[in-house]
Amino acid sequence: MSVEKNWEPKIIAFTCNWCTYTGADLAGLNRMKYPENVHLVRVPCSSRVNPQFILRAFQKGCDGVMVCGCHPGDCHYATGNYFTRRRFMLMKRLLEYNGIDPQRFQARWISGSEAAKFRDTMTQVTAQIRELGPNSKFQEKWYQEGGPENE
Amino acid sequence: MSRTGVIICHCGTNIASMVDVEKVAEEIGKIPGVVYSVTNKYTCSEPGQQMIKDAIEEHSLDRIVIGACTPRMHETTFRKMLKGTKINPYMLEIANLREQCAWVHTDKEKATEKAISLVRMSVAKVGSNKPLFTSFIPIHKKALVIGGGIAGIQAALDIADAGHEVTLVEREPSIGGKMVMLDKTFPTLDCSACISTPKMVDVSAHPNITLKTSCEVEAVTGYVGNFEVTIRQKARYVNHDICTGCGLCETKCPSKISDEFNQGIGERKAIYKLFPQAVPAKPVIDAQNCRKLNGSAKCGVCQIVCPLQCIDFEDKDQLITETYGAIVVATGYELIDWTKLYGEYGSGRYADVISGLQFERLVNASGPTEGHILRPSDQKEPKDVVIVKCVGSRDEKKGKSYCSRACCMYGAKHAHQILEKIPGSNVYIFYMDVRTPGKGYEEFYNRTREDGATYIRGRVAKIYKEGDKLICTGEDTLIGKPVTVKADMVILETAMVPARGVEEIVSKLGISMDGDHWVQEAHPKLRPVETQTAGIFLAGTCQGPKDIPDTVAQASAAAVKVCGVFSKEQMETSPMISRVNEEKCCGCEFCVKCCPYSAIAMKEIDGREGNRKIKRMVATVNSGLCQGCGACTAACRTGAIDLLGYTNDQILKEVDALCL
Amino acid sequence: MLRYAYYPGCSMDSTGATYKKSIEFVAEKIGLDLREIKDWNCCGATAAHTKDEMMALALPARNLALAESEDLGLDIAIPCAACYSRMKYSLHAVRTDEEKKEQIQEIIEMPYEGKNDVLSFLDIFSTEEAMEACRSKMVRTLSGLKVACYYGCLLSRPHEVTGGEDTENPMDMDRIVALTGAEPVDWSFKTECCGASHQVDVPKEARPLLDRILRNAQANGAQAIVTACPLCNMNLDMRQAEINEKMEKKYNLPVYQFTELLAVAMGAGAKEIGLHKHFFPAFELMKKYAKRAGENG
Amino acid sequence: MNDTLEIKREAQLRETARRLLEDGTVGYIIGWGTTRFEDKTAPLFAAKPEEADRLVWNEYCINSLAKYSLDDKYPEKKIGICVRGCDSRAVNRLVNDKQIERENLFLIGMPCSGKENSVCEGCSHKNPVVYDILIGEPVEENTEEKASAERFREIEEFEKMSPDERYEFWAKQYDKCIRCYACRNICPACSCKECYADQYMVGWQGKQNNRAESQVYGLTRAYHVGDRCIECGECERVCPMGLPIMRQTKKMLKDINDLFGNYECGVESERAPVLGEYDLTDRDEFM
Amino acid sequence: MDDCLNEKSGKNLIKQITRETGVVLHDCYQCGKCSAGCPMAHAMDLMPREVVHYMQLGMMDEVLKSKTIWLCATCHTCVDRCPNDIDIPSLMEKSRQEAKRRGLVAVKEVDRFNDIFMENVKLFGKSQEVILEGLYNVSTGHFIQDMENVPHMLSHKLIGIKPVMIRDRGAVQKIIRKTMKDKKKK
Repeated sequence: MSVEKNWEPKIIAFTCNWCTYTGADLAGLNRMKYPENVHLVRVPCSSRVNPQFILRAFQKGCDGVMVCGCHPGDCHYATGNYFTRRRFMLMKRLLEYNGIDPQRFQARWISGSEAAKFRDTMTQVTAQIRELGPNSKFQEKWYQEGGPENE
Repeated sequence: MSRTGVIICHCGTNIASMVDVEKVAEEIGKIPGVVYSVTNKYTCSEPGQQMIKDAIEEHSLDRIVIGACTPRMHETTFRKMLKGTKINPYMLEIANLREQCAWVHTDKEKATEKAISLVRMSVAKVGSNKPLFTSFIPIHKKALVIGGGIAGIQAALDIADAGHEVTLVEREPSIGGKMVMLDKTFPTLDCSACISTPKMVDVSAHPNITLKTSCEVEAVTGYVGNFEVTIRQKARYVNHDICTGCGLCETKCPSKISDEFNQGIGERKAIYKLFPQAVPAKPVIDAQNCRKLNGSAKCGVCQIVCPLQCIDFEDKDQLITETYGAIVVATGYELIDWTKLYGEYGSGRYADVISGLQFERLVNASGPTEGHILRPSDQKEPKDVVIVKCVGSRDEKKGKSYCSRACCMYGAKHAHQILEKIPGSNVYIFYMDVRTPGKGYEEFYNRTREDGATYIRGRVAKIYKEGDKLICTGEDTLIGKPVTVKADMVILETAMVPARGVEEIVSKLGISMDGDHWVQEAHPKLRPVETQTAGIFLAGTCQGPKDIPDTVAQASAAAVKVCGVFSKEQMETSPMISRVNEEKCCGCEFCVKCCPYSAIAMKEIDGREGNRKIKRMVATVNSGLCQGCGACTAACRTGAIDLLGYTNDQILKEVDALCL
Repeated sequence: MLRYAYYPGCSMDSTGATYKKSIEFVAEKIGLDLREIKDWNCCGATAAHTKDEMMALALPARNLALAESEDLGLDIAIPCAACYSRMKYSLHAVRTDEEKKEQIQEIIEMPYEGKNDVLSFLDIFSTEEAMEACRSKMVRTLSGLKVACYYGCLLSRPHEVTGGEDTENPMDMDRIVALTGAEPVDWSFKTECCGASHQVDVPKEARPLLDRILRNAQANGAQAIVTACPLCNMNLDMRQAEINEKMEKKYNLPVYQFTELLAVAMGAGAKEIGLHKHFFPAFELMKKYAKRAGENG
Repeated sequence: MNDTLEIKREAQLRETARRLLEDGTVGYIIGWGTTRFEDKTAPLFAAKPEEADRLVWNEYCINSLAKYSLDDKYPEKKIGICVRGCDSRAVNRLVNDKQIERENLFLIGMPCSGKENSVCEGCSHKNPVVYDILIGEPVEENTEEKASAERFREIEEFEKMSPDERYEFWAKQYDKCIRCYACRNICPACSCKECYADQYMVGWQGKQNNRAESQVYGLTRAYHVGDRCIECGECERVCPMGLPIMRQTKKMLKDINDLFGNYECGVESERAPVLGEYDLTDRDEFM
Repeated sequence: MDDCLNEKSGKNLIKQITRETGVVLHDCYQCGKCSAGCPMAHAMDLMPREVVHYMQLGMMDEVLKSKTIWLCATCHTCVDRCPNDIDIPSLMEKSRQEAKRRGLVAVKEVDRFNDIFMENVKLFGKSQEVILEGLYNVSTGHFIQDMENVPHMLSHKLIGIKPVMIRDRGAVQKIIRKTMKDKKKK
């Protein structure tokens, strides 16, 4: 697949309302700058994120996917992110096993006060994915644009 | 087809300076189903809100998307606004164009592109929104306090003073707990009984407080506002309705038993009051040790001497069930049983090696020695006393890994009391660290050293007897040499551990404990008196070791929390909670395992299999308990359990919309 | 059935000779069947583990493997605390550490699975069966004789290895000795170290260890000390006179093995079990207290 | 296979089955029966005592039988099921997932020294882990070394490839997939009333038959059963297109073992799947 | 600036020792219960607690030079009572072996005794008390030590002059050779 001109990575981040989403708001309040490529989906808790959402995001054309929540021990719902941790440690490995580059799916703990960490993480992840180029793996667009004939 | 209205807010220039809001409105207006797409200078202002209300009427909108500041700022504002319209308040989504777009980006073109994406995601999501309705739970304005120590007493009094009914349950025959056993309290050295017994009397006299001693919680069901609690009133064998507490029975009773209130120093009778100032000031019979009740003799002397015929040997346990709106757990602590753990300190073989609580009784004017410090073995006044701190605390191998927090201070207090009461005495305190974080605490520690206490930094390795002396060996780690003290008496300042039976209470209440069995608070910093279960609060040492000031403070805090619950007639529950699709649910119970609030239970429903009617199990969510985290939804492989407001469908739509 | 594989240990042939005699006497009386392991070797005692951990595990393991190869399914009885401790270490390693097990097997060039237990003589005598057998064979009583039962460090520590009872105040020997009518005193140095080989290599520094033990025993009213190990016994017995002389003390505490007390109570003659062979005179005290059972005074 | 021993076992099985049917202990028995091919057997439902003799026991008894019990969750009488090691773990799996009640089943334990099936090579439980009656003597288990060496050998080798090579491999595989869902239907860890893939209200899974949709299905299936897989290999055996499906689930299992300690599903009936629990000390790599 | 704590050279050795013994040094909070209960503490130049502290700080030279590591009687009283389960005897053991390798034997007598003991075992398969004592006295120059007890022993046949040996001395020698060879390789 040829790289489109003016291609910009599309990154989706599932963020918990109490920590990372708040941290992102704080980054805004402090006028911190990070790339426009990151789009947040607000969920109550990182444990709300069904690993199937990740597959869907890749399928529909995201170049990078993130799941962010409170640090373990700080979950607003006490134990949610312990489940998150288990689920995505496994999912991440399964994705990599199926050929997804490790950088394309990442999970991070970012608290409500870690605006700088939020900015740095998003900047860094965007750069990594820009480096990797557009993702075609798992993407249905690949089919719509001709499928196997592309190869 | 849905009719979505979209309002893109300028937020003054906050958004408009970095995002081409007009372009956003224009682009969004092209999405099928969006019938109204405009911009507004200040959407959250009164005119802004009015504009939305008007648009709803004018364009027959059935859902709204607002591109503005973070939803954490004005989501509630706009939901309130929608309450006055024909649209359900939950038919609203907010795209975060300020904090997560305009403020953090520098390229206007790209920021505008991103803003379009964000609003498109919200438009996609709102398309799947469903009207949600808050439900109301009636609040039963009566509180249950479990445990009648100083924490329970304080909490009960505070709640009662606020005008609510309280039931205080205590398993012992009297309230008072550990505090009433103490002689003096640090650092002010006021008499413990003098400050705690008036509170006990207040409890018994308070019109809003029902005191239930010799009672235990048997079962708890329900949820905040509506806990059904069954309480077991243990047989007392004395009719407290008639008894005047004259005490005649007690003097005549022939059975003598080791006195637990005095920590085994001294004896009590089988019919007894826990201590002289007990509340209620009426005796009970200890069935295990009563000659008549345990069948070892005919006896019945108490029955014969009682002038009012209060003794009832036929008395039975009774179960009482009542409804409470909130529960305060104040089950307290006890001291670790060092005799089972520390062979090097003699495993309890030496009578003069005693615990701190035993010393409190020895030095207490109402104790077995009437306040004279006499060593238990021969009733002689000790001249050289060794105090050993951290026995069972900070000892991962034999005891507990944590610091018990109060021992440094009461160790200093014991030293002070000995030096004051026994002229010419010497006190040696073996310590590892002296921890005095509290008002006036460091000063008190200094004073104890001025009094003449010798502090030796090191743990005692062994205590043994030679003649009538107890030889204590330790290392003074500051000089790096082993030291030996010949003592007449040794006081071990032992670790606090949760009161016996806390495990049962915790499981009955459906709350959790930490690894050391202290009751788990909802959040260590921000919700220290709450539990994971709404309506159940914590007071005092059941949550972790603490001293009296902290205990009382936490008890009052718990009382305020209870009053908070009681401040409304009904409680509104968030409608954004999990819901089970019973048709799809296969009953695997996987969601139950993931729920931090025990909000999911299994229930039996009618079903069909082929042409047979059968009963099958499905999950069901308790709306009083569910807090809407959604952990269950990601655990459900079928997708039978879903989180209202953040449904699988809604989130997938958002994902899809981003990728258009 | 009181049948065990038997590892006597090197001391049994020399300084432990009196211990050996009393064991033989008591074993005969109560039908204790001890089958000596063929061609056993030194366990390495306190020296091997200062050289190398694997050596200290392999030396005892050879004996245990020999016992296992005879395939009698018998637990191994050990009269010496030091040997017992070393054997327990080997057994513990083989049972809990697969890697070490393989290494040990490779070094001793024998299979060894750690099937059988390693037991001290206190373990053996404190079983219900042995206690009952002893009780039925008592013909004398040592009533009135106050003794301090000294266990030493190696029988009880470290707890994970020995799995023994209380490491500070064990009671097995006290219970066994009480069978003879003698009265074990409550004292506090039951498991304190006697210095072991340090009594040979750094005697001046090690003497206070013996002094403390003797002192506490005497202070708590003991007239004699009872041990369950040839090494502890030798240290307390052979060096008591030396302590009295060099540290200016006046200890008068004959030192017996617990099996000697049992033997006397079962009717053994003093010569028969070698009571006169003790360094510190032990015969007179025993003579004073040993009475025919049922005899008054 | 030791023929005489297994022939004897077959006779014992028939005898036991007849007795169980005669005395009414069970309503019917699910076992294996002959087909018109000599080297194939098919599941057999024997409801009458005289049908007991149609049960066979040989190296072609490959089909997993446990899941048939789901078709009759509320039986009037107990269902007799022949269980090998893997089948017994399947039963535990279904019981743990509350899909069947153990009391409704009568398990006829069949010690199994391996079938004409490659998955049997590194089998760690040849003897049933749970049963009501055991037919004949237990067989010797594989050594732990052998079982564990075999278990993830393929996965480890596969992991050595580059991401692109791995993607290429799987993409080719999923191009073959016809989404017949046979792998799901046979799997004892798949027990939903309505599989996510069959739902149309929430668009979890597109219905088109193309690479991307098949990949989503493949990974979702692996994730769904990963912490419940009993390693029977039925998914792979029934796949008409020959996809190496076990390699996905085994990858999940391997990671679970690496991350959360030794884990074998269905061996203990009480143990919850690892994703239904957590440990405060779990590794944290999302810092 | 040799005294800088952060430049102490013992860190690698300490890492190796803690790995081999499984001791978690930072668990120790220096309460001194070990030293207080140690029967040999009175003769030690470093308290057992101090040995742990030196190791926490990376100051291994001080430990290796100390008498303490040689005086430890391995009675395990310290670890039995330790609130943090620090296996001090094992630390002493490993330090002793390392000290010997570096020729830093602070208490020669202890080392001599152990050497002679093992020589003895190597030779006969069993230990021979009289030979052991004799050789030890000769090698250390303490000729008369314990000699007052010898006549008693001889007269009561508590000791014999003829050594008692095991048959398969080769087996024992092999064990010692194999394990010591291992030692040198490291």
